[in-house]
Amino acid sequence: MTPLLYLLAAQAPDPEVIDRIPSGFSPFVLPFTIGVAFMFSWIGVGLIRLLAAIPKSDRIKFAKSLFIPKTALKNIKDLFCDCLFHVKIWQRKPLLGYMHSAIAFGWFMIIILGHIEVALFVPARLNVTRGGLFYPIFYRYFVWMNPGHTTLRGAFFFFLMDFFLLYILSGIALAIFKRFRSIVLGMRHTTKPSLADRVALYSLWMIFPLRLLAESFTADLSGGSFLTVPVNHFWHFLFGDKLWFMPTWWAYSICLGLFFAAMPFSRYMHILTEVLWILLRNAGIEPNHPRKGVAEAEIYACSSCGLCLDACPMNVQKKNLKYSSVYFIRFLRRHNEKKINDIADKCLMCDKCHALCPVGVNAPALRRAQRATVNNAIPFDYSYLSTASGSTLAGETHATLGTVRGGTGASLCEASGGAERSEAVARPRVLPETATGKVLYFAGCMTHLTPRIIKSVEKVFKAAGVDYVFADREGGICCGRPLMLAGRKEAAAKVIEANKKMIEESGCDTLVLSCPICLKVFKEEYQLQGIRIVHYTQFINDLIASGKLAVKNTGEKIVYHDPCELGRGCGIYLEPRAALGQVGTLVKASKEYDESICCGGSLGSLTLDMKDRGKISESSLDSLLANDPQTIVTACPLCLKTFSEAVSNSKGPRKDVKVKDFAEVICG
Amino acid sequence: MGKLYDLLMQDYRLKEGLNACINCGTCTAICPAAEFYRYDPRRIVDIVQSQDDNEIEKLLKSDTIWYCGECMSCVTRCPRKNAAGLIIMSLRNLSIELGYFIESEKGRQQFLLTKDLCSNVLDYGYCVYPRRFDYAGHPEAGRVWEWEEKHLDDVFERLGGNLDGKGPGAMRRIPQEDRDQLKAIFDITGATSRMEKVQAAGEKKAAELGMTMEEFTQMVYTTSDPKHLNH
Amino acid sequence: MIYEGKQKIWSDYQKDIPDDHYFYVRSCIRQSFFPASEATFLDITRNRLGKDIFETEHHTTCGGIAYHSDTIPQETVMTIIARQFALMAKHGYENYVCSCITSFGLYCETLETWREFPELEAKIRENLWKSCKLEFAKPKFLIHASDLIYKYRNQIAAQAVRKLVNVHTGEPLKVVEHIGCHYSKMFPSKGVGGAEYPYVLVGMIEAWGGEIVDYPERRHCCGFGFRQYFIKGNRGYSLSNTHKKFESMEPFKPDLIITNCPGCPYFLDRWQYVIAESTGKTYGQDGHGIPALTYEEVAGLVMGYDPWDLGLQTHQVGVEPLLDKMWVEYDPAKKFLGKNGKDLGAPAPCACLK
Amino acid sequence: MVDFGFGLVPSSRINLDLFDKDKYRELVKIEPDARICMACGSCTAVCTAGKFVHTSLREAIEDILNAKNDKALESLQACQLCGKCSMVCPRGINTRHLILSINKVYSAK
Amino acid sequence: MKNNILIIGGGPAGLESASQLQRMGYNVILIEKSPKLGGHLAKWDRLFPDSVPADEVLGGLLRGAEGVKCFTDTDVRAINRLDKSYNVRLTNGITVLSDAVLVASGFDLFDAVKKEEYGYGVYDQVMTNADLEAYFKTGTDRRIENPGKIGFAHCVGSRDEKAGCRSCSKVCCATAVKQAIEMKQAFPNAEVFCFYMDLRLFGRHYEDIYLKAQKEYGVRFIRGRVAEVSENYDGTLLVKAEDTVAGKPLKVTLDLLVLMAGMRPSGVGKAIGDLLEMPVEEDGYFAVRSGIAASQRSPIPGIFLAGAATGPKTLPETLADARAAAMEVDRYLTEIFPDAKNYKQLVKERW
Repeated sequence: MTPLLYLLAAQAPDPEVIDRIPSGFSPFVLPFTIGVAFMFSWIGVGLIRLLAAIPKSDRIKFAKSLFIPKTALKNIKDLFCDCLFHVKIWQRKPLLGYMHSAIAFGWFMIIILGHIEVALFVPARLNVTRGGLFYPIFYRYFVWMNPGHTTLRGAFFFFLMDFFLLYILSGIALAIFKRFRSIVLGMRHTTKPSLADRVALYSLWMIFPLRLLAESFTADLSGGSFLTVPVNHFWHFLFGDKLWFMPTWWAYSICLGLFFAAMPFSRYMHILTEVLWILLRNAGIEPNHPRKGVAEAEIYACSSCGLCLDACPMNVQKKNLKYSSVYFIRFLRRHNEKKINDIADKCLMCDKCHALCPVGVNAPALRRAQRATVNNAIPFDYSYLSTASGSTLAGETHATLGTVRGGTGASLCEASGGAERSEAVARPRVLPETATGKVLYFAGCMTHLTPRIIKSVEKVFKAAGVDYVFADREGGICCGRPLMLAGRKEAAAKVIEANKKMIEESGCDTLVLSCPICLKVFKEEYQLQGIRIVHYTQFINDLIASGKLAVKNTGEKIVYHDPCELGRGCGIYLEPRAALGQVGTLVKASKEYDESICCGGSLGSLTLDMKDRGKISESSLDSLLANDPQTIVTACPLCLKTFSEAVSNSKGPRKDVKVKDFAEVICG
Repeated sequence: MGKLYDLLMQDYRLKEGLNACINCGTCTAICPAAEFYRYDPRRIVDIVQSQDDNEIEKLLKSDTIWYCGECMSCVTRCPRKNAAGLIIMSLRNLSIELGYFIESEKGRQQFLLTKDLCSNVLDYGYCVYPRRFDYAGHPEAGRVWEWEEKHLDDVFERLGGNLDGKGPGAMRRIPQEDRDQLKAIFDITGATSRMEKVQAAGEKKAAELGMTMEEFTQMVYTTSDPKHLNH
Repeated sequence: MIYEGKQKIWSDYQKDIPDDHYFYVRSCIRQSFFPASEATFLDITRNRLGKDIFETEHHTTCGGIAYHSDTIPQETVMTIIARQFALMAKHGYENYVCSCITSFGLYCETLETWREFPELEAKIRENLWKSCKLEFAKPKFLIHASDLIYKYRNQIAAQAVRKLVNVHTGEPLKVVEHIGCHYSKMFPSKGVGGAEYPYVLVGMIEAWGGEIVDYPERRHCCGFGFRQYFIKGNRGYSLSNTHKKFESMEPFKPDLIITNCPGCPYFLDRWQYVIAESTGKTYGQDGHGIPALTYEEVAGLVMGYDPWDLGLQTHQVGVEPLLDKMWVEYDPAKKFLGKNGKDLGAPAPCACLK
Repeated sequence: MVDFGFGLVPSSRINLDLFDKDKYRELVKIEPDARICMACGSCTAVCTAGKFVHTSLREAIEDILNAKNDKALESLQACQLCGKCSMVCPRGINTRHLILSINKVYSAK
Repeated sequence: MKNNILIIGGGPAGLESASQLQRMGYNVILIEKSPKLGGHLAKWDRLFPDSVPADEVLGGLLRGAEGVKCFTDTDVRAINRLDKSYNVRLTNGITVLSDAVLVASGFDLFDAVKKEEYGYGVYDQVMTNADLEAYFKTGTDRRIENPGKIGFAHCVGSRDEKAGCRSCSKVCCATAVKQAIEMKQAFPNAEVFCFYMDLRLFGRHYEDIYLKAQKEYGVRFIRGRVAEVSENYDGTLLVKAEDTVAGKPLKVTLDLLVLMAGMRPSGVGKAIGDLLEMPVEEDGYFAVRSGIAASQRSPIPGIFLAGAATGPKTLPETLADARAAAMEVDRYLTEIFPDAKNYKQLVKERW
């Protein structure tokens, strides 16, 4: 682009803009220059370290991704939408979106326009050795507008610069206002800033008013537009002709310098890191460590905007605010191991913070990675799984279930046999004798604690004439998701391997799951080739849509709860609603779809206690009962059990609300 | 109520020894066997009183019932006047009657015990007879027994015994008529038929295992699987 | 330890022991391993105390060991016992004194079972008649031989030539008592002092000047366990139980163990030998063991019997340190001589136990 | 040393004097629920892993209190963290975290 | 009105019924064998489940019974039944003509010496629940000197046929939990063990203190009855039990063992019952007319029962029973007693 700009400048017959200070330097630029140089070197080193921490294969993947047109296109789109316009915030909180985009996009434009101006009018100054680093920033200080040669082109830029400055100032005004009255912008909680945050924040607040001040002081020399010129007149009116403008430029430069110097230590690091994070994310590289490599880009991409504070269901209690993702990331940055672990363990893994994050920071994944650093090393012995899955081979029908051995009552004859433990190995009945169906139903551990789901699912299958095999009628092994959630990747892999073997040997082509926890892990980790993995809500909705299952609409007022792992986890929102719409009247919850509030029963949290979970259930119920439904329907055994208990423990009319499983409602 | 339980209830020791157990554990707490074997007399009493024939049968075929040393310490402490020791004795009795004892390593030892002790009683009128107590089989009897064994007659003479002598005194020869009476008692009260039964079961087991009687005897006398012990 | 508390309990468990005319039955194990103890018992009761104590050559084992090894049915052992009772009645006695604790327990249990189930007694009566053409009468008093020594403990003390005192220090000897399990654990009221704090041996020790030591595993079985000893593969059980007792009594530094059971002195003696030879651990002073004696042997010592007449040489644990403490005169050279000084050689020395 | 063909047998008697107070304190600090188990056995009854091999949180808690730390870990090594136990515990014990915590505290030598 | 009513026993049951009957206008004479009113309550420090001071409760009872003629150090010498009243000669020389007799003779604590294997009175560091309450009241006991490990043995003289008492004493579990907490409060570094067979914590707030003992005080509950206690060389105790949940024998060295002595029928009460020919049940407690419908009436007309004289009761149960007994006495004296001609017929119909 540079040659073109030179060309444009060369075309000017008589300079419209004259380099006011021939040296192109003034001491006041030093604070800014030092700050920005510090920041760039910090970031440069950080970038190298970060890339070094990424496994080589990922690095290659990353480099390649930059040249894949589809990814490149997505990169550009995401950079604009996420970094500059903050589309995600706009969608949820328009005012907040305006604020963020005003500052980000406005500033971006001012920088770009500043450079264009320099390129157009004093192109030589773009050269770094001639002040290219600071000149475009303080352009208005260094130039003198030739009054005899004003052009429309010049005025156009003056206008644009003033326009974007005003745009930014409006954003800043909102930001200042937000700091004191966040709720107006739709935020119940805001982040508590750290020291570096404060320095950067107050600098940021000051930068643009000071810029207005500085530029308006020099507007009669270096030109201006609708904002700076009137203000300049005002100053003249106030102080007379002798305006001593150096202090304002100094102050402007100092604020910028402070801001950039504090940036690497503050939330504003996200402004630059976000770019890298988006590129890495779009390249499909996942963090394998909670702080190093990709994760570092991710944690520095967090803007500490605090949207996750309101998203987090735990924050129904103020004491839990400290466990929010934003603080998790802050402590990750600070390497505070104790706090990191506390926060990592507390999280419900409902994924709502991730879903709502403007920069798409996947804090739950980081937490899992953090948990892995502690829990992955815990020893385990799953040798029994090989026996367990081995028995699924066809013909193994003499299944017996092991008895739970306890101190009292149980048979003690084995006690004399030293092989008590190994003798107790039982083989789960995985496939019944007549395994002809191509549909395999896997209920999962939790569903076995809510037998009404199993009963209803079987009833529906029967009514629709589905030829199916119940994989774990006598109880199977765990899907592995809870282990994954606890960060025990290696252990999970063993469980997954065993289940996978069982499913592959079953010869099914469709695997129906009633537990979203299972669904998520089956979809993401099992890589079952040629087997369609569906949630029973999808499967049953298909049955209804294809006319295989007839249902009756009772007109019952139903509210549907989106289970975390089903909605945010697997993106299934519509199928259950479509089916439920056929059997009753759906009413809205105050928070639903990807904003649905976790029931509180999640297996994700390792340390949340009963009381706190109860509070979450309450708040989730509050949301679900906003429009007075008769029945709460969910499609997850854990939610079902949690809500059933929460409703029966609650007081007043709420006690009369029914809690039902999806299949239960379908079969009427 | 099960068949085996009915059989057990015919035993006076069970009638005496089993009242409703409350599982308090005082028996196990002081049981010498519970400390060194995988053994919990409380659970045995609990199983017997459950009257569950399947469980009782398992018990009868198991090593578990053979761990007790019949010291009867449990009897003192039971707050319900149960006697775990007596219950064990009736279980062992039934296990032998039904031939189940031969199934377990510890139960199988009855083969040897019956042979040795009963023949001591019938041959000499004593349960223990010093000429049959050999140092080779009892190295723990010490160097002093090694010496005594060599000079048994002299030692008995020195210590005022009457080894194989006439008339009263320690280790006298018990007159044939008295030993005949013991044999008659054995015949009439079922001891003789029990001896035969146990002998036959042992021979059958030895054949099953493809062992000569000497090998079988040696195995029964010396083996002890570590699985019996607690670790 | 509150001595008065024990006294109170002892006073609750006093047992009627008749004064004279006893029918004596021997113990299989004691005859085999401690023939001198039974001889001493008869000598003390007959010759020192002047009691009528009768023994017939026709009595046999009671079958208790075979019974508790589960090799003979309950009816068999009861019929053998009935035969013993018949012999007693035949000779006109009604005070039954047995030398064996297993027998004593079995007699108690038999009488109790007959009391509770008279039909069983009738059956046994019939068995005895069928097999031996004998009829029995139940004893009026059933006593253990140690009960008798207990009863006459003070008379024995009066005839004693020495006390259970360490003559070098003037301190009483520290004595551990070990009661056979079947003495009173099944029927506390049948034992002097009951089941928890039996007084039968404690009374003797007190009367003869010793100091009794109560240690945590005092009530614990020696570990004989019948089948648990007879079968070699099971002996670890037996050994471990004794080991447990010695570990428990060790801090009390006892000088002597006194027992009233046939097997216990054998096991408490020989297992010390096995522990020493297989692990190197000894419980007495300077690599010695703790002598485990029968009550007759202890009575004989205080009454001035020659230790080699008492058969103390047949203990594997050397008794010499004890004899020295008690100032018992003995001739070490005569320890292993036969009758009339016959040279029988001597046992091979132990590797570890002195 | 003489070999008699048999030897001392280890005692299985639980010895509460050997209870590791410090480690337990550490455990209770990170998961206070460890203290409130009432040994009802619900966890063991529903245990997914328990269907195949001996697995019992109830026993593990008991074993720790009984100074059998290694046995406690053994009782949990087959656990799949499925969370059924947490759903059925009448005292609301955070079983999964307790299991992880026991492993963390007691597998550290 | 103004019938004479003799109440035998000055414990909580006697005091509460005396107070009620006096309020109804009867002339109440209360006798107490010991020199002091209050029964076992007077010896207790704090009460489960809420740790209310026993003195406070007793003070309330005594205030309620003000005005009642109380004779302490007094026993019954002889009783003879007149036509429908009782002529009672007391040991202090006074003779009372009483229209109704209320026996509130309470209970005796089980004599822990009888559980020989626990060594109470033999081993220095063994004490009973009553001893511990006395310690709480006075602050001194030679056995308690900063104990590091403390055990509580439940069911001492309860649920024990060998000790002659098959029944449950009802209060010991809660008392043990209360005392365990109190010992932890007094000695926070102590390890406390409760050996129980069943935790019978049935009353309101009882389960709460159990949870509190576990959660806040870390009291260890071991399901197994103490089988044997012995003394170590250093004077500490070796306690053996089975951990029946683990199915393994167990031992622990303790600095102090507290025996939760249970309730036994009162010996003094039994003697008075003999004078009145009052029937007792197999458990040794007085028989009642009907265990459900008339549990304050003796089978003998005119004789009433209140409190632990009819079996183990908690304190609130005893007080409720005493109030009920007072109502029963009142009903008897107004409905049956006055009609002299039909007295026997009425007794037959209504007693």
